[in-house]
Amino acid sequence: MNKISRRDFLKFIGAGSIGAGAGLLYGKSTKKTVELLLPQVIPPEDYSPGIATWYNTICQQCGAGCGISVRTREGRAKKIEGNSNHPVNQGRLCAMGQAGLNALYNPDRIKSPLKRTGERGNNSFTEISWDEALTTLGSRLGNLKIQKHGDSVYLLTGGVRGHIDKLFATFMEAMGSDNYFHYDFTHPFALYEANRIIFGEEIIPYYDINNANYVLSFGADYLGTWISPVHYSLAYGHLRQGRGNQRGKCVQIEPRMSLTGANADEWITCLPGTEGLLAMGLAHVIMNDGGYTGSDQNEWMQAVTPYSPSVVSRQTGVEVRDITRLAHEFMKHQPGLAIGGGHTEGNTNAVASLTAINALNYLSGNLGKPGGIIFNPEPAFPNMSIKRQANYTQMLELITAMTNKGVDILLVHNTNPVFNLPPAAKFIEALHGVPLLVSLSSFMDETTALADLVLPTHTYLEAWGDDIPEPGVGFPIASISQPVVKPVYNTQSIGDIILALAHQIGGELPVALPWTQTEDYLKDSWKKIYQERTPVDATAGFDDFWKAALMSGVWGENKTRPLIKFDRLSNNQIQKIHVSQPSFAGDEKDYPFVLLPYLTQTFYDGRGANLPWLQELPDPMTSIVYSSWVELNPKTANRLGISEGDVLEVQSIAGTIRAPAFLYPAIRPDVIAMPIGQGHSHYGRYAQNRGVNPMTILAPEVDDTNGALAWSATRVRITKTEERIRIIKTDGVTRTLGRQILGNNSVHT
Amino acid sequence: MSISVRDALGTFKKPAVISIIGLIGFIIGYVIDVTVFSDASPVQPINFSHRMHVSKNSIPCLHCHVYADKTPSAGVPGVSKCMGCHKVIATEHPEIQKLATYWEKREPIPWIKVHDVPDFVYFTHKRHVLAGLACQECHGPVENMDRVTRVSSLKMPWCVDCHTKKQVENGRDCWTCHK
Amino acid sequence: MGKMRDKLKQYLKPGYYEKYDYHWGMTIDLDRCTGCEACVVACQAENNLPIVGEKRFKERREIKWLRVERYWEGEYPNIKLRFIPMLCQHCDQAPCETPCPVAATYHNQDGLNTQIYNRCIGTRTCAVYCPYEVRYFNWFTYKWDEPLEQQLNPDVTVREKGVMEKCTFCIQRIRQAKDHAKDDGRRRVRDGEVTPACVQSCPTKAMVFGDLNDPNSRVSKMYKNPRGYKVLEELNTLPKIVYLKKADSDV
Amino acid sequence: MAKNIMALFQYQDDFLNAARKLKASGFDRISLMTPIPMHDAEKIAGLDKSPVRRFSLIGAILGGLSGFAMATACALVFILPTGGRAIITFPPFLVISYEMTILIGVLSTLLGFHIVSGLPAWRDKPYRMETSIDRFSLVVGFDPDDDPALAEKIMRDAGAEKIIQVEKPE
Amino acid sequence: MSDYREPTYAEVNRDILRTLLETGSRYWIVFGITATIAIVCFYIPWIYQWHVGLGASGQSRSDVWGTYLSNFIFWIGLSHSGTLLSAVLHITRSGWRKAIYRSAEAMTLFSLMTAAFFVLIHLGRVWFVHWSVPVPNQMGLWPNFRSPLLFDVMAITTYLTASSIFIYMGSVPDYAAVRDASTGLRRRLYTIFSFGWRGTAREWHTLGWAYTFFAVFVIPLAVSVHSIVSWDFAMSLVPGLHHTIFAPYFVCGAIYSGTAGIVTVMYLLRRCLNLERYIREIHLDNLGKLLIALSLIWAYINILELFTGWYSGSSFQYEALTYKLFGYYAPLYWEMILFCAFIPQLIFWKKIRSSWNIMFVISILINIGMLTERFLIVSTSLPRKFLPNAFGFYFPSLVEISITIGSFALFATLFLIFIKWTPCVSIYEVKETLKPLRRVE
Repeated sequence: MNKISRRDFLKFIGAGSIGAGAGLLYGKSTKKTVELLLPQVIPPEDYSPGIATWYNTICQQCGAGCGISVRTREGRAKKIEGNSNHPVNQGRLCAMGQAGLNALYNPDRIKSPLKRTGERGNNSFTEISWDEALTTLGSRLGNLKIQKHGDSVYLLTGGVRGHIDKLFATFMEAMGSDNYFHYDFTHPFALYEANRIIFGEEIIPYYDINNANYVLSFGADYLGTWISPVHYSLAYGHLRQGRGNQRGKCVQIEPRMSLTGANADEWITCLPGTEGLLAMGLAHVIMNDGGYTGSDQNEWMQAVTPYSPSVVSRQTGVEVRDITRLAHEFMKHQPGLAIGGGHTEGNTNAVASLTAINALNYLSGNLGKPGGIIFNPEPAFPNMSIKRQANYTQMLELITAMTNKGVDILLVHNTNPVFNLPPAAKFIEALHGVPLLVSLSSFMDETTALADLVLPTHTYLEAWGDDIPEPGVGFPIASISQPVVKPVYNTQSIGDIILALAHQIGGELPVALPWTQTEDYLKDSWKKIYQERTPVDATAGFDDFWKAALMSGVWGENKTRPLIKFDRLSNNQIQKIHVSQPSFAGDEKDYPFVLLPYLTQTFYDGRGANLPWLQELPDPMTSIVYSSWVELNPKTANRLGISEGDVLEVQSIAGTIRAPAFLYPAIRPDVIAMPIGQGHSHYGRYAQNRGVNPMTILAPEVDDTNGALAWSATRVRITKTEERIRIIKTDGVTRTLGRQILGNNSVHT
Repeated sequence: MSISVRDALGTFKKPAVISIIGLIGFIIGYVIDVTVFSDASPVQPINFSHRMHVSKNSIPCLHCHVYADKTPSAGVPGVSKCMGCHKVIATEHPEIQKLATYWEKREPIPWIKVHDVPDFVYFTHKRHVLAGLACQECHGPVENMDRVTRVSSLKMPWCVDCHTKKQVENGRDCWTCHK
Repeated sequence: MGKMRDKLKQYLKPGYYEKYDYHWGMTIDLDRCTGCEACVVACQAENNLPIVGEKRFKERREIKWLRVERYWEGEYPNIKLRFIPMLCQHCDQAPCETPCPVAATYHNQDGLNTQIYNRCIGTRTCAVYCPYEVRYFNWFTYKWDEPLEQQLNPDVTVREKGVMEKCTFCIQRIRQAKDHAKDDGRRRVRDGEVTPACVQSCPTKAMVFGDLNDPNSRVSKMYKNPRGYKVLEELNTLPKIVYLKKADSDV
Repeated sequence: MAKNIMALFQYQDDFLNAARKLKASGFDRISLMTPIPMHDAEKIAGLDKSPVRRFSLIGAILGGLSGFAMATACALVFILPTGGRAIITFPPFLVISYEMTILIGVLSTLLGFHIVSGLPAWRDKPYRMETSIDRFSLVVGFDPDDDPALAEKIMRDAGAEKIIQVEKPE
Repeated sequence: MSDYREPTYAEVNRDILRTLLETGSRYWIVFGITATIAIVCFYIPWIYQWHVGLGASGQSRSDVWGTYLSNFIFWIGLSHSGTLLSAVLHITRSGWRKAIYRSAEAMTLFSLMTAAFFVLIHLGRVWFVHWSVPVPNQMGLWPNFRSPLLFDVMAITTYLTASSIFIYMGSVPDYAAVRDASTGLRRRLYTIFSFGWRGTAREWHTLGWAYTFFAVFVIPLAVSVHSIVSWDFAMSLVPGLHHTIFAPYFVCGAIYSGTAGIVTVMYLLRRCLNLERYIREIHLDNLGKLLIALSLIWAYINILELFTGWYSGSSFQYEALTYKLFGYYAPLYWEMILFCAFIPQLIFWKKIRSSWNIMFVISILINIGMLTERFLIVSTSLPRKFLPNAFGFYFPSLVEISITIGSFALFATLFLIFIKWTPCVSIYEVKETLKPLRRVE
């Protein structure tokens, strides 16, 4: 090719330019996208890019009241850790507490105030402005107030404590209504009642597991869901390995193994609802073997006479041998604790059972001793919230009032009765009688979905508040909740909403609640406490005090309660100690199994179900995620021809649900268990249409004494259906197959 | 009939030449893209001159980049900082007026990042500044630049070379820089 | 010449390091551990572990750098459930390091078993070779539902599809502690200054983390506990996590 | 320039005889072309041990060394200790060495083949396509003092099927 | 046999070149089908997987390696016989090799290519695959030569290079024959392919020497390649895989499946290309004998594996073994034993050994068995390692199954292209085996 023709030349040019173009494009494609460097317009003083700021506040995922430190970077919350200053959790935090971030940044939060447009329950809302929302509600409330119908305003909240509780109370009082209730399904009504019977005070004392040598727990899942799991876990760790060679023993008595049961040295099953009888049996042995020598010995002797081990053994299914052994061990290894909770609280004889369990503590002389039951001093500021807890019977009264058109406005905040009340209570039906249902909630839960007006609230990480942990830790403490990030959505804190409403309504409300911001309200309230406790008037010092309290997240007093002498109980009291057999809804022949719905560590009473981290957290006992299941003993399953994943129909007198079977090796063959928490029809993408809610088939059995819901007192029958699904769990094989994984530990029998 | 490989190859001469030219074109194109349309010297929303501020008016680096010796990120000054001086200085200048507009609207200035490391790199200005490194060692003679140009590749061997040369403690450990 | 010989000697020395700068180790007291899984969430929060969704769990593709394994022992009614948190053991003779063709995982001078995500090409050999099965693979690029991505820890990379990942002993915290130590003019990090997220959160204080080089550190003392054992010790991987077995229950 | 003569034979023994005679008559520049490898032809052409083997040996040795060197160099450029092994580890590096021995050995054998055989043939050479089917061909090149006629005669006598004058230089 | 007439040289050329130069519509139909399957079942799923991530496969936490790797071993194994057998037989001067070695080597080459594809498919971030070869990159980092995977990279590269050179060099005289039989562009192309081959004594001599050296290099190479592939597994601690016997086991299995593959390919070539005169009973007979020997060795190694697994008493090994024998995939295990250990014993019968059809079926069964064997390695051992809690289960996904099917189509497509590119029976070496053309008898 000596001469390049014109044609060839053009070809070469073409090739070159196509190549160059491709090269340019390739160069472009390999480049990074442009990143911007956006400066703050006015940088805040404490701002440094790339450095984390920690804010101390309080966790409100459950009622334990742990202190938390939230790590923020560039104005965003990144991690929640326990606040090491806080005596409840001492820097530690459970899974649910840490998942609080998921609540803050939940994609399914309510992003602005909503007004219902269609029929109730159709889930049709339009967004409205805060002005409109507050004016609408304010004028309705105002009208009622002017018409002197303030008492037809009802306020139903979750477990609110501290000054927010007081704010609600003041508001309702000023409205002229005393219809302010808390509804928290997990509230230990029976325990309070039992404590009142024995100790004369409606409080929960401080269970000093830390220093105990023997913990005899009747169903109380103190490591999982009972009262203050993080605190008790800390204590448990101390009990096990925190005291040199002295290692406390834990015994768990329950029909279905809970997390605590798994960690106990001994796990003993008894027939459901007979824990109290067993406690009485132990008391009988203790009395007869001279374990108690108090001045009221004779009365006690009388009280425990009907509960001889042989009788109790028959009633509970626990062998006589075990009863006497437990009693002796309990006597011998002092200080020891007897704790009742969990399913024991969910029976018709709950109060009696817990009273009996409490009596064990009395008989072993553990009251007011380290390692025993310690009574909390007066809290930092009066805590009325316990008295406002509405149990099932009280909720039924509310429902009756609603049905009878006695409720004009029902304000619901942070509680989900539609989900947590058995349908037998007919709460949804009663809503027809309520002209205006207002939900003050961060999430579109089942109750909110039925509301006429939705005022979205801040999550606890965006709002001001304070808290006094209940039960206390042996000395008075209070902690402050402060916003750690700017609000993510167009929401307002509940305190601000109430204050704004007060101003909107007018009359004596602004006088009772003169503040416009929750922060000011809190500060003024805390100023009072400060002044009360400071000998000289030191208003000037308050700012420093407030700052210090904010910084450390908690404030406490070095004050313990003087020992109360329990020389003897009154005859009256002792006579009251009597445990009867539990009763169950449904005939044993038709419904052979007792259904034990239980709180899970992840969803608690269902409130955690919308948090993806918790949905993805394998259930500690079964490793199941994202679903609900029916636990039954492999023997039972074998008998009925059921294998894992078979969908079962669980039927009680109140209804039917379907869930897959899971063979749980540590459950009595005559009971089945189901976790509470799934089965939401609303509540965001992570919770919605997932699993079933066992509450829906609970029969409305109530406690004989205090009228609380006996949620473990429903009998069911199970039928295998054709359907079969694969249970989603992370576990493969749950036996060690002889491999030395656990360090040669043999089973203790 | 020839059995010579050269003759046979002759048939494929033209396609070969065309593909070679194409390849050369590709390389030229790529080189042009990397050099001429380089992202090392982007046009910024405001034509800010470091030369004017640093060389002429002798403002030290840390005056504006206040976080450089305190935090991982050097930080760009807030708009308020600029306005601190430019409320009175050179207010008539068109670029300053641009600045004033941002200030009035309370908007951040969308500066384009010139020195950008990937997200998987942990780089801390603080340690480098405190180790006594001059800003210019990485950023080049910014004090003479009217528009900031990246002079270092910011690629891994560049970092590692310096770490090796200066015998940085654990300077060649991946986890010193990768997160 | 002598210097060259010394160097060569070091290159030929098994394990390479004369001594680790730090020798991070952990003990997990199974007698304290209750299996509550607070550590699991702590790890997920700290290290930007993806929310994989129900479908991925069904496929067993969850990513949990720290998982709690459970083993039943015995039969009803004498039955026990044992928990054992399983995380990267940072073995000194890690079987997972050698087979990586691109050296994306190696042993650094703190005795840590590293994983450099952006070097990984996804052969997954390390996961096959790891007897503890604590290496997790990104089968997909996971997305966070808006605005959940705001909780992502900026100190930790978000991994893309095709990359292996695993527990790092919270390297970002170690790095930060070292940074603080330098700020204070200290050569070394104090005992207790570094706590990985799991250790920090543990409600029963079952986990202890620290420097094994320091004979006075808490972890060194816990290492000597007679209850201590290492999981799959017979494989001679020299794991750096010592488990303290559950104590017998007699009071 | 002298012309070459090319002769085609149908039979292998004729062809070999012709070649031998030509050789004996002092014609040194002969090429023997066969459709199949033929030991006798190689002998006539005076080929014994091929220098290719040196390429193989040297290539293999170099390959082995370079394999080890490569592995060592790669390990030393950025020292990343793995699995408690040394940086320069013999067992794995020997495997690499082994593979490289073969790789470089094969490649240098290939190179040797090309160099020794003179392929690829850059120039056009005397050739008849029958050679690749079933004819044996013989090209005789002449020095100035050679007698082309004699060569032609020898070939014809030996039973050449066809004798062609070729212009192309051998 | 009796009516067999030896072909003449010209007939050899004609018969064999015909397969290359004359293309019927049947060829195009088959080619179209295989190419379509290769694209639809192989490349499209791969691109999909590339896009969404490796999650498209059925691999999971407990079984991070799946069919991609088992297919990789299978194809590498299949590649084993061709070049190795050819080289061994070349060195030992076995005459019967000459008619079959070309297609056997082609099988090596293309199954090796298919295997190499599986390496790429298997990677999580295939776009960074260049980091695993020693070429400079912008991080200034180099691969880790301590990794068995890098042995793999080296071994496969070497094997691919050596095999392609081996097959190419063996074909050079045949390319000259193609050149001489064609005109136009094809002629020019084959001029280049044949390097201007004339068949001079020097060229033959050099080729002979070089070829022998290639053969000498290839034999230890082939043995090392599958040993190295086995080390990918054997170097891990996985119970059931961490055996020293793995390398011989793999090599033996590889040759076994490769030999069976040769029988399959030979059968098809003979039938489809009418090469009955060249591919003859003697080949079948010899390969049959080889298959018997290999099946016995293979069975012996399997028995050894069972024995050591059982006798060692280690919980891990024992569990792994029990699961393999009686677990979910047990039917596959027994299928493998049946196909690879028992059925081949039929070949002892001369009648069966000389029946093309039966041998074809047996050879396919052997390869099904071997594919199963490789699948069992990943599906029974990897999901059940040390910690029972992490035990899982593996089942291939649709994408994996599709790619597996597609890989066979890909192999077939490549082979079909090869048939039209290189004479699939060596022309000059077949001629060598014929009576020499002599005037004097």
